Amino acid sequence: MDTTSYSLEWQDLTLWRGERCLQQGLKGKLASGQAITLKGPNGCGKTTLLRTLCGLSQPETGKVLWQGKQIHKIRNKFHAHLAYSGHNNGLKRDLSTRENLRFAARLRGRHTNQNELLNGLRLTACADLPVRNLSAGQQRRASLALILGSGAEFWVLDEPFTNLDRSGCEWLARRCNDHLGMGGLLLTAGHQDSLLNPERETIIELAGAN
Amino acid sequence: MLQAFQLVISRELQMAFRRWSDLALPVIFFMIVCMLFPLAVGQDQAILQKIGPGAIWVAALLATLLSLNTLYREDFDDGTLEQLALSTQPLTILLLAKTVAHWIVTELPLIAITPLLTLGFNLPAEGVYGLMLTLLAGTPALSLLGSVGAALTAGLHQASGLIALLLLPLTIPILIFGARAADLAASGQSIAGPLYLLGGLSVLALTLCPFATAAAVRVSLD
Amino acid sequence: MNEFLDMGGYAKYVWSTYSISLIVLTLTVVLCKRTLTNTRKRVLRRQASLKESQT
Amino acid sequence: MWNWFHKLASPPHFYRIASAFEPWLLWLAIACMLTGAYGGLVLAPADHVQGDGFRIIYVHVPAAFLSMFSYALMAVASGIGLIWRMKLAFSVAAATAPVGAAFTFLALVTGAIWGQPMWGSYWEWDPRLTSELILLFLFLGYIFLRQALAETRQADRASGILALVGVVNLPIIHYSVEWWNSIHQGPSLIKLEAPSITTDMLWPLLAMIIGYQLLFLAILMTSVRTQVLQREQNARWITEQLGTENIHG
Repeated sequence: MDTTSYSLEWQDLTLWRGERCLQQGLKGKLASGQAITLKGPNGCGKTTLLRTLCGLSQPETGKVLWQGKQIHKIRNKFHAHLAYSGHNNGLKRDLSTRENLRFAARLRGRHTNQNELLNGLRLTACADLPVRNLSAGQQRRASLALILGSGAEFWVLDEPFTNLDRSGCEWLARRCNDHLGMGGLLLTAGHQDSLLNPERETIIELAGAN
Repeated sequence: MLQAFQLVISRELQMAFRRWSDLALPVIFFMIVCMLFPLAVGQDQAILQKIGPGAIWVAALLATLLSLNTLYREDFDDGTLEQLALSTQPLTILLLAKTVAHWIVTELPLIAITPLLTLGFNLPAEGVYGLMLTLLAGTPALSLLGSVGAALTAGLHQASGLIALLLLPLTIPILIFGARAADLAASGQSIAGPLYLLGGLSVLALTLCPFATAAAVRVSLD
Repeated sequence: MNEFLDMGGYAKYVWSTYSISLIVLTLTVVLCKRTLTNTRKRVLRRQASLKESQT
Repeated sequence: MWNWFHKLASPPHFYRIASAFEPWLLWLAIACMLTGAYGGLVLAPADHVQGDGFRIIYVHVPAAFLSMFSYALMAVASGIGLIWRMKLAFSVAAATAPVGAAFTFLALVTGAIWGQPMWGSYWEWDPRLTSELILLFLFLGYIFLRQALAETRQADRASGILALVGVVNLPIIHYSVEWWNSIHQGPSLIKLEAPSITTDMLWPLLAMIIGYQLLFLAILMTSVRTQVLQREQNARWITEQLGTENIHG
């Protein structure tokens, strides 16, 4: 993780689902070392906003800028710094965790030391089992291993603390704080009260769509 | 870029061989469809010889359609399609790799098994190589067009009928030239004309379809 | 007049094509107009109910 | 010129223009078709080869032309929608599909019926009729894909891609069907060539084509307004627009 400072900015985003307008005129900025947690009732567009800021979905109006440039113009450069973990965990169910991690790392051209990562997530025991046989908590931790192994500066986690036990949550909160400490950016959506340290984190409350 | 291309292909092949039942399904379907024709039309050798090449091509087309349902649906459900869309490599190349892997996994076994089926239609032995050649030249276009159809319906859960409706009108030129070339092969004449047209269609599909597939996947992920 | 109707022996074909065309075209026009009025009614009803829920 | 195009592209503006033009287009279309039909059925002399049977051309050719035109329009509108992300372009594409399918069906039926006096059977796999049949399936594929995707934005963009892939394939399909027909050509049948057209046979045909085109535009205006209404339900301009229409609606 180099030390240049990164920034993500979005201006007057309008988010739609079907005929319903979820959010209007959203504006915000995320700089290095900062975290933003989105809170709000179900169906208010948290996930849609996360996916829009990653470039997965197109906003109805408005722009999303990474380092001042629109993300759909600099897609590959932007994705080099991005790691996204959505509701489904992004792992092939027939391959083992180790094979999934190796594929993801080599796709990004990185050679992470997997054992240290797997030990941290207490997954070494079941690392060679197909993901299909892992429990929901283990699958969640395996998908978090994807994020940690990616070495990306900008983490986007959609409800990271679901299916995690107490020790898992603390472990993840510690790693997130280290990430922020090293100048990384973090964007999460979730319901539990956040375990991140307060002074780096801003909480955005999204109003429920009418 | 090339490394990512090989990476995706090797992962797809690794996955396919791990679940060989999905591998065998299109081939078995292909054999069954080819077996139906003699049962429906009767053993009259003259008729069977006449409809043989065409029947084999129709069966190959239907077997491809069958295997397209799960091409992107699984990746859409388990989130790997999102990871591919958010990777540093261009999505077009990665999806082309997936389509090539689909072609290897589904079409090559079909081509490998055609000699067995030509016995069923009592086609002359020397016609078999020509028939396999036409399948070799035509099936890439089927897979590429099929991947566009599969990407368009990745988000839908019971879309097998829809994919067939979307694709069949588009694959008609391939079927016409393929069946015609196979017919010439079976009757021992030179198959150069339609074979070149078939190859041309495959090259055209190779240049245009990956971009349509990437755009369709981005729409399905929206 | 009936010589005109006979259409030189092709009466059956000529008049069938013309009548089918007339039917299909008028049907399309009528259906499109009706869907427009239905949609307009539906949107108006939705807007009215929306206004009540806000006031 | 550019701001005129941009102005037209704003849904409220287009909605008002559409509702204003639609009655004129409709009546003009009906007038053209009536004169065309009168000219074709009464004034034009019988063809020396096909006798009066050739009068079906006045109904078949305009429908066939419109079926091609509507698919091309749908593809162009989808292309504009995908490239410049213009919602109105998607509304036009969505509105064109069912109307295009209706015209294709019409071309198919009139062509088949014309086949009977010409070749002795309703379906002779004539390359043009086969292309019309495939075009009908392309339209149905577009319409069913649009129905299957619940979200309008996704449906617009996905069916737009299908329309573009389809329009690239259309000439290839037509060529391959022509080529296929020339291979399996039975004894040389009298082709469905347009009979030697004399001017007093020709002007009714032109009148009918213009009439069909105007009718297509009139129907299009109505169905685009429906699409715009569906898409802009929450926009404020809808309320006053419908309000004013209600008064003298």
